[in-house]
Amino acid sequence: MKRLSWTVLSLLAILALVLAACGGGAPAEEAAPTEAPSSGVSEEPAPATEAPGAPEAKEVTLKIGFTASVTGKYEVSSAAQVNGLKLWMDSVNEAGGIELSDGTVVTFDYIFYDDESNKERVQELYTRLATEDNADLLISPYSSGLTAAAAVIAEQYGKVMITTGAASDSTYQQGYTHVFQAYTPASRYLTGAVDLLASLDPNVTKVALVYENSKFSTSVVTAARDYAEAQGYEVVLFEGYDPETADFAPFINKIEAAGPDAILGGGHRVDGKAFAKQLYEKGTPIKFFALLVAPPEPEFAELGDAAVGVIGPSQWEPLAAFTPASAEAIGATWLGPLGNEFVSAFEAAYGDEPSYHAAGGYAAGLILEGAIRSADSTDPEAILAALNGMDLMTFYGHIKFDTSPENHGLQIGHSMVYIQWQRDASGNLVKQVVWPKEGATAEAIYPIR
Amino acid sequence: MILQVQGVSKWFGGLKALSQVTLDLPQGQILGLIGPNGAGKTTLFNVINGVYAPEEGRVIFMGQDVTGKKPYHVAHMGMARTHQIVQPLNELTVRENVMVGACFGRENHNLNEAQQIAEQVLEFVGLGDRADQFAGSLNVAQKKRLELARALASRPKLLLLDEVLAGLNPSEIASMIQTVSAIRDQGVTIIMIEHVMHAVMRVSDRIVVLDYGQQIAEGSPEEVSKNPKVIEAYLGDPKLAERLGRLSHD
Amino acid sequence: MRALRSPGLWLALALTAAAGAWPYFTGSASNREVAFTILLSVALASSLNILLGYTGYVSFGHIVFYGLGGYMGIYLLSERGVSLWLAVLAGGAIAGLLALLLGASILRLRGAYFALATIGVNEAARAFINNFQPFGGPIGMTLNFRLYDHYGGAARALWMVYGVMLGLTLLVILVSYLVKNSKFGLGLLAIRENEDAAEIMGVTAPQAKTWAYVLSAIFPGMIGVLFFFKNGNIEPHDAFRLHLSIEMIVMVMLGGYGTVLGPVLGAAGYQRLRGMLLVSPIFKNIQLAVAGGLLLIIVLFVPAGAVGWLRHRVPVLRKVLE
Amino acid sequence: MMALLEIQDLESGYGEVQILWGVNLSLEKGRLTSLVGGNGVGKTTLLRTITGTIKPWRGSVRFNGQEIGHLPAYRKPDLGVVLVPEGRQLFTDMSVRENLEMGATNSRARAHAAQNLERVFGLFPRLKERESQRAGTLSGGEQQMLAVARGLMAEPEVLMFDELYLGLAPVLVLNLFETLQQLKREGLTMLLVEQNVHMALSVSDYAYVMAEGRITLEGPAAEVAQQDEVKKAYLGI
Amino acid sequence: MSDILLPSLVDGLLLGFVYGIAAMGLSLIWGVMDVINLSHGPIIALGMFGIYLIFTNTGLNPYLALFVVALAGLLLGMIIYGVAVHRVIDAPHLSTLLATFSVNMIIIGIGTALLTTTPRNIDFTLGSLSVGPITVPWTRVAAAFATMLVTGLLYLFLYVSRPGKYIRAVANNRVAAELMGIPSARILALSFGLGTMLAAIAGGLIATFFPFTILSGGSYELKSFVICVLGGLGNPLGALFGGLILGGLEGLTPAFMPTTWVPVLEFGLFVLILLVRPSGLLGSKS
Repeated sequence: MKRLSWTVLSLLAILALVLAACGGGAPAEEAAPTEAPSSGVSEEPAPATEAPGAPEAKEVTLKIGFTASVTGKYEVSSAAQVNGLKLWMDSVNEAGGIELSDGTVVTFDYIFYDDESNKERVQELYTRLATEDNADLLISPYSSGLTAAAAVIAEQYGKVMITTGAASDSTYQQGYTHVFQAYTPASRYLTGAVDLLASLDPNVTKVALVYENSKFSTSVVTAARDYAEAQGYEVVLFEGYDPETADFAPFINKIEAAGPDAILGGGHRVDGKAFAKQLYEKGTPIKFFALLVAPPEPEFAELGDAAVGVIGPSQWEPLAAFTPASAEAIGATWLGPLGNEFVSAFEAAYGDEPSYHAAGGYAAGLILEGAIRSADSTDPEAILAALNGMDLMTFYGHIKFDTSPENHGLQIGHSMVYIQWQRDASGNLVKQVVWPKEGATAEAIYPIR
Repeated sequence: MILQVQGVSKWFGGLKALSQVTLDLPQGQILGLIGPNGAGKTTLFNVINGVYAPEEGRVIFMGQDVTGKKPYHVAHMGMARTHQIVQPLNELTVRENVMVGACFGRENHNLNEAQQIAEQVLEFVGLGDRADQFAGSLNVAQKKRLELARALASRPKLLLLDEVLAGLNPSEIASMIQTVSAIRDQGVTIIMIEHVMHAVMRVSDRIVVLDYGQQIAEGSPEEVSKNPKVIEAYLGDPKLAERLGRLSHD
Repeated sequence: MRALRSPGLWLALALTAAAGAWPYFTGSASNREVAFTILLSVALASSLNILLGYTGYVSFGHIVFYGLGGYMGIYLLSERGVSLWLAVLAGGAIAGLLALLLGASILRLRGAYFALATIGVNEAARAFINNFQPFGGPIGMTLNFRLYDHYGGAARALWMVYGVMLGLTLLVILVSYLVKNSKFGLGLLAIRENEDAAEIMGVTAPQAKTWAYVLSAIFPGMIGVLFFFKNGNIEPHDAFRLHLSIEMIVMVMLGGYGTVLGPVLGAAGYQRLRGMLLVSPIFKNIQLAVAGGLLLIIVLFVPAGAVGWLRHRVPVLRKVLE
Repeated sequence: MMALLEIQDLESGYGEVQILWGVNLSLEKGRLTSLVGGNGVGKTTLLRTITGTIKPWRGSVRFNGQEIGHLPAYRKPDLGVVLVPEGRQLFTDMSVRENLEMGATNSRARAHAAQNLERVFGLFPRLKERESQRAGTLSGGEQQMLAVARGLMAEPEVLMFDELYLGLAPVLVLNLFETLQQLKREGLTMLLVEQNVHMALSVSDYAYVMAEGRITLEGPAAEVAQQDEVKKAYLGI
Repeated sequence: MSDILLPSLVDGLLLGFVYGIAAMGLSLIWGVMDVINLSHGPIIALGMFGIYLIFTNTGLNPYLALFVVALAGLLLGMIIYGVAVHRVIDAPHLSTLLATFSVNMIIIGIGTALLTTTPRNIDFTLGSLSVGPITVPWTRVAAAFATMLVTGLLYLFLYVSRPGKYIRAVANNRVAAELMGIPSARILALSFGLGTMLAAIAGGLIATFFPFTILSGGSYELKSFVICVLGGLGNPLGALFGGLILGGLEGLTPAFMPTTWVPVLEFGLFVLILLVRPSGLLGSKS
């Protein structure tokens, strides 16, 4: 085997040479793509974008590129997000587009690919969108993980990307300048729930933070813990569970042993539902229960009694009532439909009540629209500048971005609303907004058991 | 003595497959190993070349205790074997099969040398024109030759042949016997398990007979073929057969 | 070396190099990304082939090396500030080391037991990394965009990573070829065909298997670093995705296991096919089912894969299709 | 007398390797026939071809005048063609009784399973004692009895034995022999395929000698036993 | 600490029964034909959806719906065997692994297209049983009983009925079974059908207490591997014991370390057992 180790060594040496040689070999410039788009594009290529600012420009179609998770674990949320975006686009185009002061009319078109809910192809597809398909503006995929991969490409080609369905803070701490977040970041997902708890019962001191051991929930809960501790709460349990967990019984036993008054945490849809159901079946004595992601989904109602009293942070709720007046109150610009208009348009188009993912998709479109309107131009630099200076209010809520180099693009305007499942007079399960106080549609049930 | 087997016993579960087998083999001889089916002959081979570790006894090859050593150890020392149920490397060519023997056997050749050896050996066993065929496409007789070629390519000191004649027709048997003699004449010591008696009687210097895992006879071919115990083991007990005969004619 | 004059090697290398050079000619970043995905698959499939195709051991969890290598590399890049080159070598080294440790143990298992054990190893590694705080636990690690500035900015960095990937892929093919046509490789093939017979012929099987395992693990380790460097972040479920592991086997099977060219064609073909299905208006909703159906047909009717089938049917091609 | 099983010009083998080169053999009804020959001459291949484990290449296998060469193995017991295979091939993880039940799976035998069970327990009282014991734990002789008994449970019209006596102690051989005599008296047609020449020839009515995939000698067993060729073929003397 | 040990052990063991029945299906198929069925997970998920669809559309009691699902599982398995497995039953393991994996891809592909990945839940409850510190939903108790019942029936079938004995005979010695007149191809199809039936039942039982998606079967498939290795591949009763061991382990581990370490422990143990005793802690067929 002596010869073999030699072979291995020499291979490593060759490899080192190859690596070194390749280091200097990259083409110096990012040539504009010369290849015509190949087949397989889901939409007919729109006419090429006119050079911005050209005097003869009368009508410009801006192409929005994104990937969607048509298959795989993010399929449902991603589909809702895409539907929301399409609805926005249709409404703008049907209204005749955005008219700029120089008379140019801006309409939109979109192009998207399936990312299969996994990372292997995201960069390939976004590069294709950015270079070959000449997308002018980008929307993120669903989920923080896929978005992180897409952000590298958007930044590299200097394309503006509005992220939606991607709440992690870390993406906005990597020095990007073209990536803007429509969602309230993970770090503020549950802080409102802590405030809600404080307003409901000043005597509660013990909270348990339990979470799915995944990127999103861990970031949310870590921030929530710091916030809760700063508010003087005692965190009696801070523990994760594996993302594949279906059986929470032993975990719940552990929670009971720690004896918290309130539980905050959760993860995604499946585990959240399972957790809530089993916590109820175990009859765990708990006064307050806030759970990530799962509760705002309509199918959470399938849990029946187990859903009653569960609180969930939501990016947006159909009941939320933001109006031009509320925009005026904080000095922001108002844009787009009212909440109920959005809901009825969405129901007319797709037959379902919109989830907050759908609203997020629509909001991403509104953010682009707002930026173009305020830039009064389709020039990418101008749009970028407009986004940096944006202070917008829509049915989805307030939008404003952090522009510091450390957190560029992080959403700082928007905040979560908190819903709670309650029984209405006729005994049906309904979602009520319980926090913040200004938007509340009902008093929170407290304690829940 | 190139090989000494000292009091080797081997059990499979409750079954004693070999019981206190002892034999000494001087260099350059052909030892015939015979016995009815299930007598433990192949098991003895497996113990000698390290496929099985015996529960009792020792195997000493070229002065070294190789009891329980891995098959590749004894292969490197110069022991090669063929199998009763041929084990060709089907998806490799005939030449590559033989090269494996040359590369990893006693002399540890590189590929180029191995290829030359393979050509020679294949010529020697009469498979020269089939070198590029896949081994899986050979017929049984050819596969037997291939096994032999593989073993020879490792330039062994000791060669264990397990029923190389089975399934061959008389003329093939004759030529194989010549081949085996020629190998011995090159100084290779051979143990051959064989059922084709006239052949094994002709080429062997000595014969050991196993029955139920026990050595029931040992000696020159002549001595052994006259040994009543051997005749009984092979043809069945003539007395018993007689008794049966009487019964059947009652 | 006689081996280097074989048309089989040059065919595989030339095909890969030609496909790999395509983005340089067009200058299109989009082509480059497509080609990167294909090269990544070719390199992974060819590495796996050293174990699966030559040695006959079905590693279902081979992706563990890619994931672990990627993690090691990203850790060194983002937390320790080492250069990409060192990170790539370290990724390969840690993967090789794990294979060496595992090789001494799980390679004793045969057939389905080995396959199950590799799944177990991958899942254990994923679960472990999910709890391993230095690697970011469930959050993983994200590379700062400014890191790309060391390599001339993101645009140049991505071209550079592509160049390295191309070089690495060619190297994997070369290694795959050299292994197959070496004495070491002959021993592996003998083990694949019949491990017991091989040992009897003197092949030191435990050692040979372990080295084959190590060799087939080093490259995925390096590739993992490249991929996640390009990707900008790494998370446990992306790094240890069992599905990708099985896709690697599928690619090897499609092209023909145990051949040099097979995994190259199999990987390229598989990725093209998936790419087409993904954007096809008819199939995109059931592309997974269509891919499954095609795989089933291959397994049932062309088990030797495309190259293997050709080699059997047209013996003249054996010299060309290694 | 008529031939119950008639084999004509049968050729077969494995893959591309031909083993049988035109075998002719017939089993007269009610007769105990033996087929002897050294290792690897094709005896087992012949049995496998008859039972349908491998398909004949050319030639015919007729049973009661009906061609059965093409039928799959599991259809043969339905017709009454049953093999007691070499190495017993018992269901080692199942009980003795279950092994016997597995013998009686064909449609004809199933109806009489209870009587047949009593019959084989009568023939082999030893098996009755071990009824619920796992077959794998029986001694070699008991296993061979079980294999024979299992074959009988199928209500065979032709019962074939591959190496029945292999590895058995003389006293057991004697027992089995008596059983064969008994079966012959009951009119069962049997084929005994054996390496053990003396044993086979001493019990059979008629014998075939096989070498290299062909029948080289046939005749009444007593006559065949006298032929020096037979001894020569075995011991080379 | 000690006050949570008992309830956690009970919770774990109850779930262990269901793990056991899922693994039993995998183990049965392995035992009879040496095939590791990689479509096991999706079939478990189909079992979940079977119960869900019947319950939500007809309101039929889930435990009655289980009979329908079991029958459908049996048929599905026989079809899968005929289409995907029979041709490669004697091929190397790689072929059967990939053949069953392609079935996995087909089910997941079509399943995602038709059923989406929205988490579903059966709004069905039997309330909870409380004894001292132990509170367990009746659905779990019922699932444990169902498992014991199914296991009992399975053993009765395998040891008393004729087809069951044929299955054991084919598993034990396929050549001899053919020689005895047992049509082995049909028996293999039946065995595969039974294996998938057990998977479907497991899925149905799980659906009565956990929410699920079409992808949910995957983790039970992985757990089934672990269990089979614990209990010995090819040994159905061993699978039940293996399931109880795993369930117990999952129940007790969180008392001693962070819950997220459970899978590390599980798979670490899995590899360790494979290395030390590939035939499983409880042995398997020889």
